[in-house]
Amino acid sequence: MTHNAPQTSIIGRSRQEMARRLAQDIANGSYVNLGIGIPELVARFVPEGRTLIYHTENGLLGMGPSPNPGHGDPELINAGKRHVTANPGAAFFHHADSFAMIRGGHIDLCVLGAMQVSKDGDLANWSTGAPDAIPAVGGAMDLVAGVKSVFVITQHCTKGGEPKLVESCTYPLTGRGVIDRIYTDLAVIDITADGFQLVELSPGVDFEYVQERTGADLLPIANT
Amino acid sequence: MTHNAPQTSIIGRSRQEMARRLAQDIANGSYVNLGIGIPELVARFVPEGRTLIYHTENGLLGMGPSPNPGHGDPELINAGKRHVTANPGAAFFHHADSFAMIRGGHIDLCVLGAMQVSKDGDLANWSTGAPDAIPAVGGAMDLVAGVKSVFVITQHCTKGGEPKLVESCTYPLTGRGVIDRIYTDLAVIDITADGFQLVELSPGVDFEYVQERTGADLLPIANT
Amino acid sequence: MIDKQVSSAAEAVRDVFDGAVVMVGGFGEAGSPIELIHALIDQGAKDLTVVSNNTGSGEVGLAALLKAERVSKIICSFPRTANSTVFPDLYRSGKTELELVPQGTLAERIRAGGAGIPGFYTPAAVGTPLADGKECREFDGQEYLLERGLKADFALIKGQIADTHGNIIYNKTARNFGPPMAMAAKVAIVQANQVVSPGQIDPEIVVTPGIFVQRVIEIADPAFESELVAAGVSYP
Amino acid sequence: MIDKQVSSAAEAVRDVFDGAVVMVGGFGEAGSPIELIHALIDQGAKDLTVVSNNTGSGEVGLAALLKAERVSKIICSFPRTANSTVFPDLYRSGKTELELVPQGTLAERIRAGGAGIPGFYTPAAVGTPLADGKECREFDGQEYLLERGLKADFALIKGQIADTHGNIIYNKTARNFGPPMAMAAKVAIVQANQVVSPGQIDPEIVVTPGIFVQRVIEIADPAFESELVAAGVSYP
Repeated sequence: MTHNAPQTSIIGRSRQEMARRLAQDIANGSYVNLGIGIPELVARFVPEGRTLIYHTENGLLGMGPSPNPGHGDPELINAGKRHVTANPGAAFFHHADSFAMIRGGHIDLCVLGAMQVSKDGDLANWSTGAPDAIPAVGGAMDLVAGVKSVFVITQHCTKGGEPKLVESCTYPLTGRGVIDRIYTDLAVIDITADGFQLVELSPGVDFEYVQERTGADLLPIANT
Repeated sequence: MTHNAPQTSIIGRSRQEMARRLAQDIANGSYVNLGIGIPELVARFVPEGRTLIYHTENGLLGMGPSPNPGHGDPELINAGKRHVTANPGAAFFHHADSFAMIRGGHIDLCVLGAMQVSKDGDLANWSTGAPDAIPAVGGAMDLVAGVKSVFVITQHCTKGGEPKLVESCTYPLTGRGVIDRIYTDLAVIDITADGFQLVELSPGVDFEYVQERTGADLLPIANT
Repeated sequence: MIDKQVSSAAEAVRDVFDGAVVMVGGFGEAGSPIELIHALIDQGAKDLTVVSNNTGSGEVGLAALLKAERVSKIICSFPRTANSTVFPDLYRSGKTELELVPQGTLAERIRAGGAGIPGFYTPAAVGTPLADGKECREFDGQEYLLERGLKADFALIKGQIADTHGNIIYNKTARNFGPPMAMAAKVAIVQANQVVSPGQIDPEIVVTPGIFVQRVIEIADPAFESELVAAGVSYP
Repeated sequence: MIDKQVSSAAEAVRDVFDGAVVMVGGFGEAGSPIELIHALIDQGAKDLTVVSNNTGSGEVGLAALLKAERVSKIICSFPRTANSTVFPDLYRSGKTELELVPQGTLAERIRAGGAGIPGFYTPAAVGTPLADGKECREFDGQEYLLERGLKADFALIKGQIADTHGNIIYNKTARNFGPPMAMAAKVAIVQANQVVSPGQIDPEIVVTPGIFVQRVIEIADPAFESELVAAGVSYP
């Protein structure tokens, strides 16, 4: 626990830079579902020459960017209930078909926010378990259970400085052993059979700094 | 067993008359699936003023009559693989949706042929169980399990004079306890908790004649 | 002659009974059948079990039905909205029970109900609190939960164009839960911007075949939740 | 830039491997992807498990693939046709194994495979010989069989119009098994009468969204089984 650690926003990647970094790792032609919040930023940073096809679980494949102000259609929205557009080659479908895409492993990648990720790849991102909270899960459990690769994009620590990458999640789980890779302001980290495996440090960040802010052992990059 | 009984075609209803009789009992607006053979004839005899909507399990609701010769489309066929047409208000759909209509109890009535029907409403109509036969079931098991009412239309006896209405089916079953009513050349018979209940004799046929050709007790029409 | 068109929203919901299970289409405001919901509020049925992805916004549509305390239980994936305290208040006071279901499981349970499938296995929610009390079973080395099909007495759905046989097409992402809910309900009631004669919808583009729809009603210029909320409307 | 179009049927089926599970669309000749099947015969893969509603007619298309002894097992609802002795001969000689599945169960098993559902319960075939060896379970007082989802390595499908993203629309009752099979196959290969650019198919009328389709090939003037059989054609 690093309760008195400095705010992680001081050094490391900004939200935009995190999104840009993640976007580098998505192959051309991928079918991608982006969660609400930081994950949505990823679409802005897709490298030139790559085309991704965005799925939104409320029934659209080939989702395009937000419409110009005043041109939104209240019946053309994304999972965050914001106005979007449909690209050429798009398709509309109903909810059962949409989640057949998700559950059936047809979506290549989904990018989600996280409250906690454990070294075993467990994700908690839907509930603090607080007794007075209104529980709401949406499609997160279906996404993590069904999509081929699941990336988390998140600040490395909470606003209070608590690590979000933990030995074992204390919040209610969204899924067990479902996360493949984590992109934070400080690092890119894979989930492996041995736990958190550092893949890449953010510019100006060193291993010790990240390990201090991580709630479980971080495996350093092997010298090759 | 009535092995030496006269051929049932000598008296009683013809195939057309059987179909006409059955058609009287279908309510306006019903969604109906007609099996191949005698069941198909039913569509010709729907009383004036009633509209039925025909479902064919290969993906069409609102099936119309055969096209004029030379106007068939090999991609617009019925479950018997014959050219058909689509009426105004028709819809095409895929096989999983088509059987969702069947299994989900959305079809009001299906009319099938039979090899045997037992007094408990068991149906055998897909296989003689002969060791060299090529087994082929098609959609019959789904239809009898899912459709709201299942009527059988059949000759009362086989060509060899064996009763088709039996105590217990000797052929492999299509479904157990699935038949509601049977229309034969000789009679209309309901399946009840007590077995075969005579509803109506064909013109010129008496109770004894039908009972003789039926492989289980036939309950006479109650005097009221 | 088959004609499923009714002349008013009130007529469309006339026989919703106390204790009925009512599916309500829509994802957020897209596809929310506001006029039918308002007619149901007027009609007065209570102790309803509602199946819907959300709980409405502001104090209109589904939120208004909840606020009128007609819903004793809601089966839902995301009962939170930024701009409504109706459901949170009811939930905290214990007046409305919540069955929380992952969104894809909800959609599939509804489709299964409509397709005559009483149960199916899904990987969603394995190892989470939403698996509590559910059968967990392994297939090919992976764990799955048994989930039950969901049926309803009524479904309230918003379409774009209907014909009098009940064939429906939808508008963009307003399609969402409409097609599976139409399948799962004994009486599926569809409000459409336009009701046309049979033959005016190409049979190739029908999304919900008429067999799944019992009543259609033309609501030519339906309201949107966001507009009503912005205008400060509270129903009734 | 995404372009799933390939330039020949041979290219489309190039990597079908010995022992692959191959779903083949069509109900009778409607929707039968004859050109893709013929390309598969030319390609030579053997020991295939084929999932298809029928077994073809004459000695063309699926019947020709069977006759070439490339199929060690067929999963099928109706393997009988009036005008072909190919499958009966193979079946009686024990060269091709048959798994007989009720048609609706077959369609739903394929959809389930595509939708990530490993098993579901159906009332079809309860109490019949096709229930042998299957788990039977009661829900709400009625008996159901557990049926397993079906997946495939490849699917061969016939559509009417495809775009280069793989969105497909079909022609009338040729739609039949195409959409669920596209969902269930790792590599769904669609021959279409016309391949167009993205945007040329209205997103509201897409039947199979491109995510389910890996390759499309334009076969502008496809053959029909009945015409080939009438002309006495035997493939190859």
